Amino acid sequence: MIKVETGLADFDIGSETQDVARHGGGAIASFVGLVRDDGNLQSLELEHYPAMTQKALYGIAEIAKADWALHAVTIIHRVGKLAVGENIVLVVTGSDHRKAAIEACSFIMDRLKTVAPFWKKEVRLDGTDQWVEERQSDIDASKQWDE
Amino acid sequence: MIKVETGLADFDIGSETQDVARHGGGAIASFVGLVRDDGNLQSLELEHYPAMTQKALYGIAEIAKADWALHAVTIIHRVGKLAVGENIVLVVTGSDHRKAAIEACSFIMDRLKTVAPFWKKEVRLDGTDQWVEERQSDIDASKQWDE
Amino acid sequence: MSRSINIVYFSWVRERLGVDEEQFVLGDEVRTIADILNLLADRGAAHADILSDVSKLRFALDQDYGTPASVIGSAKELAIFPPVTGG
Amino acid sequence: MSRSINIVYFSWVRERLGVDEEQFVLGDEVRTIADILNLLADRGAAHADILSDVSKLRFALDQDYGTPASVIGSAKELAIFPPVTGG
Repeated sequence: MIKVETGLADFDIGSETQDVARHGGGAIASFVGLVRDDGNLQSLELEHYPAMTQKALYGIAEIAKADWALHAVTIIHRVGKLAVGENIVLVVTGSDHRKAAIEACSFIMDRLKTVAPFWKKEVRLDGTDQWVEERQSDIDASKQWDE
Repeated sequence: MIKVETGLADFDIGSETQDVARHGGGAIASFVGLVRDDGNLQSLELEHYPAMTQKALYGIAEIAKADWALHAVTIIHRVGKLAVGENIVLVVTGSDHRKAAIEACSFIMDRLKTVAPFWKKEVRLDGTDQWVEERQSDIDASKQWDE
Repeated sequence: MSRSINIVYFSWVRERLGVDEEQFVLGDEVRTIADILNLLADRGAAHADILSDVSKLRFALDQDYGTPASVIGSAKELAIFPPVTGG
Repeated sequence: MSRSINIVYFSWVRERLGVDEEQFVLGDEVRTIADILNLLADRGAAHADILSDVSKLRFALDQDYGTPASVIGSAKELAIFPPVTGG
């Protein structure tokens, strides 16, 4: 199974994990990214390119599923206005082996960060806002999987 | 926060993940191990050494928390009789960075497998049972973190 | 017969151009994304400014990543946006 | 004055010995886990058989891992069990 969703709606980690587990394998890894409180942030505005998002996320999931022999992959990425502490992204991978599940989850997040067409705008408590810039550490993390 | 629990009671991945997230950081990694259906297995019987389990798991969590600058760690390991498809173990780690959260989660599972005093007995559909033997791949996975 | 391509913008590219999308008629001389960028730059100061530094931009043709050298072919949509920052 | 230590067994060690735990009086000649194992072997065929191959066993003194060479000291509990298989 590959499940990809984008939208404003929040996700339920417990039920998403159960869904993945239902497709077999004894090892389920997951990652949740949240809007982190840095003391100055009010919210994030998540924009995306709807026509491309599904394609990009599905493509990442397919590679991960094949390369790590996963039983199931779920990727959910929220868009719109998200307050501090809210969920942004969920990745869940199901495999027979914990190493495969965890590595695939890590790969999906690294690729998503550099390939999936989402853009974050930070809205500060003082009313200013700013588009987030890409980070070299994300580029490096994504590249490591090409080696 | 470090939270360590053992017992027959099942865990709720969603609420455990939320608990960890509440302690800060935008990156929450988790791993769930379940009783895997291999077509012949009826259930697992999980035995442990109660006086040592808490100490061993807490020790692993403390190392992970320090080495990866985690905000919070939760380790829950069930004991007793668990049917195919049931949850066995949950590890949740919370960090500012996804790489730290995921690596720490992987480290905790690898160490738990080789250090925490649990023993699995497989009960087969034909009524026979057998203690699970340690696996070289688990030993190797745990050793990699010493390098 | 003249073809046209839909150009869509995202994030600060969209904001600074003040437009989400625009139509672009593909003349015979237009073969690559770079050719489109050159002609788009004539549409105003904001276009010229933003589209001049392609190192800060990413491109997708019919929702697949491309580069300025990518050939338009029969693509129906060109997306121009900054490096992605999701997750 | 004679001291004693509580010995606890788990998994197939427990099952094959047919006992969860037993008391062991520490004579003056008993210094290490190996010393205890040697004396325990006298308690019967199952003990002798199971405890003879220490490569298949793991040991903990007061809930910390040790080896046959570990000194008992003031430890109150010795655990003997197979390699762990949780997770």
